[in-house]
Amino acid sequence: MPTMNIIQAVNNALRIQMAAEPKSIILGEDVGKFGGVFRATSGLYDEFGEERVIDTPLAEAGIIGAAIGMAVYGMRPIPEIQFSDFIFPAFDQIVNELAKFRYRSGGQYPCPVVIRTPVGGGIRGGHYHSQSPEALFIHTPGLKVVIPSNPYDAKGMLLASLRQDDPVLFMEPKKIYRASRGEVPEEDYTVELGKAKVVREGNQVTLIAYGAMVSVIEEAAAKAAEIGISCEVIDLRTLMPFDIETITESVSKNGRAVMVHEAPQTCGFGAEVCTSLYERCMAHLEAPIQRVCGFDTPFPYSLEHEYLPNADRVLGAIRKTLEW
Amino acid sequence: MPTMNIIQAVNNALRIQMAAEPKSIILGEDVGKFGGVFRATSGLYDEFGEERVIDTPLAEAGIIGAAIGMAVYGMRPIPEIQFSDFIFPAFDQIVNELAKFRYRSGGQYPCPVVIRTPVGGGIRGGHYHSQSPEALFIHTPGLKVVIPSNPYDAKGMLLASLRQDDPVLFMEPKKIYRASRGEVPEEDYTVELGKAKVVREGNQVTLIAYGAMVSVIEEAAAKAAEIGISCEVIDLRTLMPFDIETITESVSKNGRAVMVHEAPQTCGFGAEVCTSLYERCMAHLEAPIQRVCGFDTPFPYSLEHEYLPNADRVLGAIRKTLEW
Amino acid sequence: MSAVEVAAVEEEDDLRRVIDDDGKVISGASVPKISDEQLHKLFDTMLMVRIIDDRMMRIQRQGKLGFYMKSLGEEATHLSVFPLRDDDWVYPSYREQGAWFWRGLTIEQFLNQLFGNKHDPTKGRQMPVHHSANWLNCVSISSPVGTQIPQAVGTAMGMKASGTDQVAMTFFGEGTSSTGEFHVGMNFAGVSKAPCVFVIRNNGWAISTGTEKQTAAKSFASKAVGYGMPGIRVDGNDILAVIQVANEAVARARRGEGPTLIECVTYRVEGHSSSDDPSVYRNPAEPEAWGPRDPLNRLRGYLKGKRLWTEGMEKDISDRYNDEISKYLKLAEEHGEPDVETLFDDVYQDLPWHLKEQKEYLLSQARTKNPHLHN
Amino acid sequence: MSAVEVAAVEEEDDLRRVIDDDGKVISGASVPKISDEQLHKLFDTMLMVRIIDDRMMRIQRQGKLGFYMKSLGEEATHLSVFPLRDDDWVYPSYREQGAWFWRGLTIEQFLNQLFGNKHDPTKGRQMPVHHSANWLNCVSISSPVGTQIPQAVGTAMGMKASGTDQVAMTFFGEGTSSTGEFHVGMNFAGVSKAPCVFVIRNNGWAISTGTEKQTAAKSFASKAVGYGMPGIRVDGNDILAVIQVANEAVARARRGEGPTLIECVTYRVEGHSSSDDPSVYRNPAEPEAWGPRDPLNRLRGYLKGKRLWTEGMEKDISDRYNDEISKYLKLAEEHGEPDVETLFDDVYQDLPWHLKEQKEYLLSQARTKNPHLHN
Ligand SMILES: Cc1ncc(C[n+]2csc(CCOP(=O)(O)OP(=O)(O)O)c2C)c(N)n1
Ligand SMILES: Cc1ncc(C[n+]2csc(CCOP(=O)(O)OP(=O)(O)O)c2C)c(N)n1
Ligand SMILES: [Mg+2]
Ligand SMILES: [Mg+2]
Repeated sequence: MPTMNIIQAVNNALRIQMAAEPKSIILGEDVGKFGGVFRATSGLYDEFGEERVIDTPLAEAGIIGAAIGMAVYGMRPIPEIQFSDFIFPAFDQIVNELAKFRYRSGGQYPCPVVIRTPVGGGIRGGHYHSQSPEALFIHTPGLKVVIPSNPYDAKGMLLASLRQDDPVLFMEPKKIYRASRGEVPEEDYTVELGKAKVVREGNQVTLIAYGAMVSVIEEAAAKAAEIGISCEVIDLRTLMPFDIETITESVSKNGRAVMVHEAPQTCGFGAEVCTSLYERCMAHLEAPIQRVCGFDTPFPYSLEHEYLPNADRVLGAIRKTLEW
Repeated sequence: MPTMNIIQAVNNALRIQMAAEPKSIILGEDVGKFGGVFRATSGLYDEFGEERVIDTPLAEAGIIGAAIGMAVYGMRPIPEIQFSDFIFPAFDQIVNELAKFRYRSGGQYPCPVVIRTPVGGGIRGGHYHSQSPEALFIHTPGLKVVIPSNPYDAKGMLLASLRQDDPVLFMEPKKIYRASRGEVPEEDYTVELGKAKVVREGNQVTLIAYGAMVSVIEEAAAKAAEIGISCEVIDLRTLMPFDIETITESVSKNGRAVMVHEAPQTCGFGAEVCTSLYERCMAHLEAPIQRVCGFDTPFPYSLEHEYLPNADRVLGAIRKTLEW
Repeated sequence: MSAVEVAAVEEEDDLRRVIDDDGKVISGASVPKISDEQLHKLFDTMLMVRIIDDRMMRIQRQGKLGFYMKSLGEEATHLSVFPLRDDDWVYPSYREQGAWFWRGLTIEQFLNQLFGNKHDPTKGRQMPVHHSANWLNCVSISSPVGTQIPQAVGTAMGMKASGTDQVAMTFFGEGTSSTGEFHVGMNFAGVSKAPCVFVIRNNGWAISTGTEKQTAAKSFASKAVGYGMPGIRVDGNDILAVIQVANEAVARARRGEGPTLIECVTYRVEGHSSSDDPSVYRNPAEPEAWGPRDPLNRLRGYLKGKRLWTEGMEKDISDRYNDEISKYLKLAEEHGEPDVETLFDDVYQDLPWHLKEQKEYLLSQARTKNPHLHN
Repeated sequence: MSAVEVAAVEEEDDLRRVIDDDGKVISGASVPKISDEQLHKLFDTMLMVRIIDDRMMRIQRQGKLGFYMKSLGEEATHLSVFPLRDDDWVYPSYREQGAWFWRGLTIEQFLNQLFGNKHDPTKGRQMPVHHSANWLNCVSISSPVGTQIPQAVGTAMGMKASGTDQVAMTFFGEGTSSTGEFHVGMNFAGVSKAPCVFVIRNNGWAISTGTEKQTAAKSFASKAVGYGMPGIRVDGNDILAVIQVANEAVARARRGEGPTLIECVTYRVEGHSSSDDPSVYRNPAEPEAWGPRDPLNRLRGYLKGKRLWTEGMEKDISDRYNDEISKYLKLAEEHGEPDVETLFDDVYQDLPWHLKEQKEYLLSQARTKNPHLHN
């Protein structure tokens, strides 16, 4: 089985889908000849032509607006937003249009648009090349939100997203675009949306994260193991709808949990995960669920390394739940 | 003391501020001669002239973008967004610009823009005249978010917002624009931001809400009292920064709480309030905090009355916390 | 726009016109080919819009309908859809009733949508006048203005990529030309040469905001320059001119020659919507001055000239529509609102767990009475 | 834009030019009044930009700097700020180093920003090349392109409302003209007659996207039509023409006659940024073809013609800047990053409770090493 990084896995999934479904159209800034600033669409322009891999004018509202019009017409558009920090000019099209199209038309117009966009920090991108705005979209009924943490899931979940009929925001953790490598089958396969993955089993504390933070909680779990603490590591993978069963089961079992994400803490997705867990596992909880999140500041440049959650902080939170 | 409704109180505050601060400029769609579609700026165009009460072209990004440029230059702009459902074309200006201006310039450029916008349902407005997007802004570091529930607070908190130097999203619950009436002093006064108000004291269950939902929890508290249940009613008033002390104290005392808002439940502000409370009051909590919120669907038209939280549902949640 | 300027419009030489205020063909004007039958159908549709608008606003005033938007005086602009085929697509704004009826929306469907009842084709999800009819290729109307513009372009790009000769047409008001969506949509269309026709209804007002506060450009049509496409200004109260210009634009798009911007110069004779009160901001002399330019009357004059109109015929149409409206109005009021269960349908294709939970919860609660139901 | 079209540009008659590729005044062209001293200062600034760009990109390639953006070949466009007074305001994009230096940013400040160190005037908050200098009325640069356009207009509206004769100027690339922000900003300016000058640097490329994929309009300047303001196209590699056109636009704005759109036709000779590799998408013959049009060389030729240039003088300037850069570079690398406490400053004027908690928490944690620090 070949080894791929996330970029390659995404590229591979796109190539498979473009070949399998002639109605697929990729569109976005610099996705054509250049193959995208992260090169995720590399080679597709040459392979599928400029009518199906479209370099658009510089306007995110146009990219998503046009994608909606294509989807409503029956095409399968796959727009790319160059950085998720630049998704906001298209926010109205996503939140007021894409998310509500099926509902407001009484089911007449499904709108299967899969938006790909790199997310998160860790590349010294400062305010505008580092943000993690997933919570804004999770709070928007009608959208699905996916953030894979490794190449295998990236390919399988992207293909799964492209083969269902709801709009999906497919966020790719850019920090580990190249750093995360693993075996990825050449052939066509899907990884079911809505299912978390227990990456490591453990019976004292449940650690929950997604995207680039999964490796952080894995590292924390390994460090914890060294000092005799057993952690269960869960990769949420799909954020909307998230896998309430898997996390409820784990947290009920362990009675202690730590929730980790890069996005600012206040009103972040962690708040929803924690509240949902309290609602279901209150009787089993031995301590408050700890949050280790981005701080409530704009994403900084020079102090990025102090801003991002890391394994030591997660370990601190693990200890805190145990000592509570 | 005169009696005013919320519209009149807002209008009164604006008039006082426009007279007191010559750098104040009101701008927005139809805010001039017409005085706004809800008439909140009525009379101000005649009184202060078209240079200070500006009917803009139809473009929310322009309204907020221009307001930012005015504020950075030293003016005190007070933009109106006609409905908070139409704030999304300005989302990038608010989230990437307004909220981050002070920070990204290293404190060189404060950006004191106070955005007024009607929020919430209850007027048969369907998808696009009913939304409650406050959580999106609470999740955006750099913004303050205020939602008053009555004319007295509306005036005092609007004036307070206009007299501090951070950007504020001042959301006015349109359902009770005219329905909520009360005594409001003619003179200039402020109500401090960041302070919740205990509207009713009680020692069994704490009910927390803001804006139009405050009267719903008050009604529920009254109904509960009839059957011998004592509820404390808290009006949050400022959502960012919210008054953690007041709610922590009340919930620690009562051990039971219900959080109510109109916005969709998932990743709504309620999730943050609940999580913050669990983090602080876990040892005192006798039952999970109940959420009574909008459903995770686009805001409906015909079934609005089934969508919105009401006193009976809050009462149900109160019972549930007691029976847990 | 003041009453004085109304007169000026008439003399502008970049304004395409075919008939004068009396319905007489202007000397030298070429007249689009329209069969007598089609002329009747155009008159029929415009009259029907006028009747239904009038009836709906009256019942709105009686508190029986939540909201309504008339288009008195702008009916001719709706018929820009005249040259479209059934397989072409329309992205309307909220003020083109005539386009829906022309394409085949029935009065019954129209009324059911207004009442958001059980039989509303959009299941009571949106406010009145926000129709959707996928069987007519008329796409769901959105309240946020302008969002349909890049969407229509996307559909047109899809048509082109699919190798069809279909065309997409989108409507919007002149105020909407100030939005970012207008710009990005027009620009995408220009660059991609998408087969898309943009129809601006310049009715002089965006709620209370006049055109001089909306743009400093000489005309809305002139904005086409920035997108490398033709921009045409037409007397929007002259149905023949509207159709002529639409014919050209649709044919151009169908030939693969790209998009066109059409500015229909017309006038919003009444308030913005049932919630509006134009007397607060507008001189009543202004709508009066537009009286003689009424598009229905001008078409009537033209038909008279061709001996295609009689009083009896108009009365028959009126009576027929009035009866039909009365009949379906009664039904629409009786149908009752959609079942509460439907609240959760169509958010996604399938119900995710959290909506299942919320649905169960809602069904377990006492039903809430709709405070707005009057029957 | 292909090499062939480069030649064509030269002959377009709507393109304002003053000097030819050798720096000779084109016959019939009127030359803007610029003192010898100012001419020297212009040359000095353009040369300085070239030197610092070259040095910075080299240290970026060595891994010492996180990111950099050059503007090789576009330096003349920066000096559109020439006619501005100190109390006028500038809203730059990320590619106008010369504008900052002209207004008074020092090399020391510039370098401290690039390194985001303790002495960075913006406290290490943003990526390199995102300057801010309120003492120069040069507003904080944002990465999202185009957002500064309506902001500049707001500032200009504020200037007008305050009764001053100040002017705001904003810069952006041609790709940015496709954004919604461009449209809404331009439109607000047109309607309000705000004293704002818009400078488009049309450098042919938006990362990998050429102008033909950005617009179908004849020129970027022609977009002014849609906003009722003058649009002027100028040879952006001809410093004298750039200044002449800027003079006119700024004077117009100052007289209260409203905004102007200027399109500077220039060329991005190198990659978009240090992260880019143009060989993937662009024919290397294209930048080569622009060689003879180099703006610094043309100004050099003009100065030679006026006997205002000597090799020694240029070498002196070079040496001086090279020394200064070396000196401050060393310091900038040594200063170290901002104190960790500063992470929470300036989110709000005062620290709210939750940021106080987070600050305490962060200070209680072990310090994290910056993986990017190289000293
Ligand atoms: C994005 C957005 N902002 C504001 C509104 C509120 N609004 C509804 S209609 C309207 C005026 C539209 O004017 P115009 O485009 O000229 O269309 P007309 O009503 O004249 O047909 C406004 C401001 C809206 N619907 N959408
Ligand atoms: C809203 C937004 N979308 C995308 C980007 C990514 N991006 C950065 S620069 C750029 C191209 C800008 O081209 P142009 O406006 O021509 O300026 P130039 O770089 O040529 O000076 C793009 C797409 C961005 N910064 N902001
Ligand atoms: Mg209008
Ligand atoms: Mg460019």
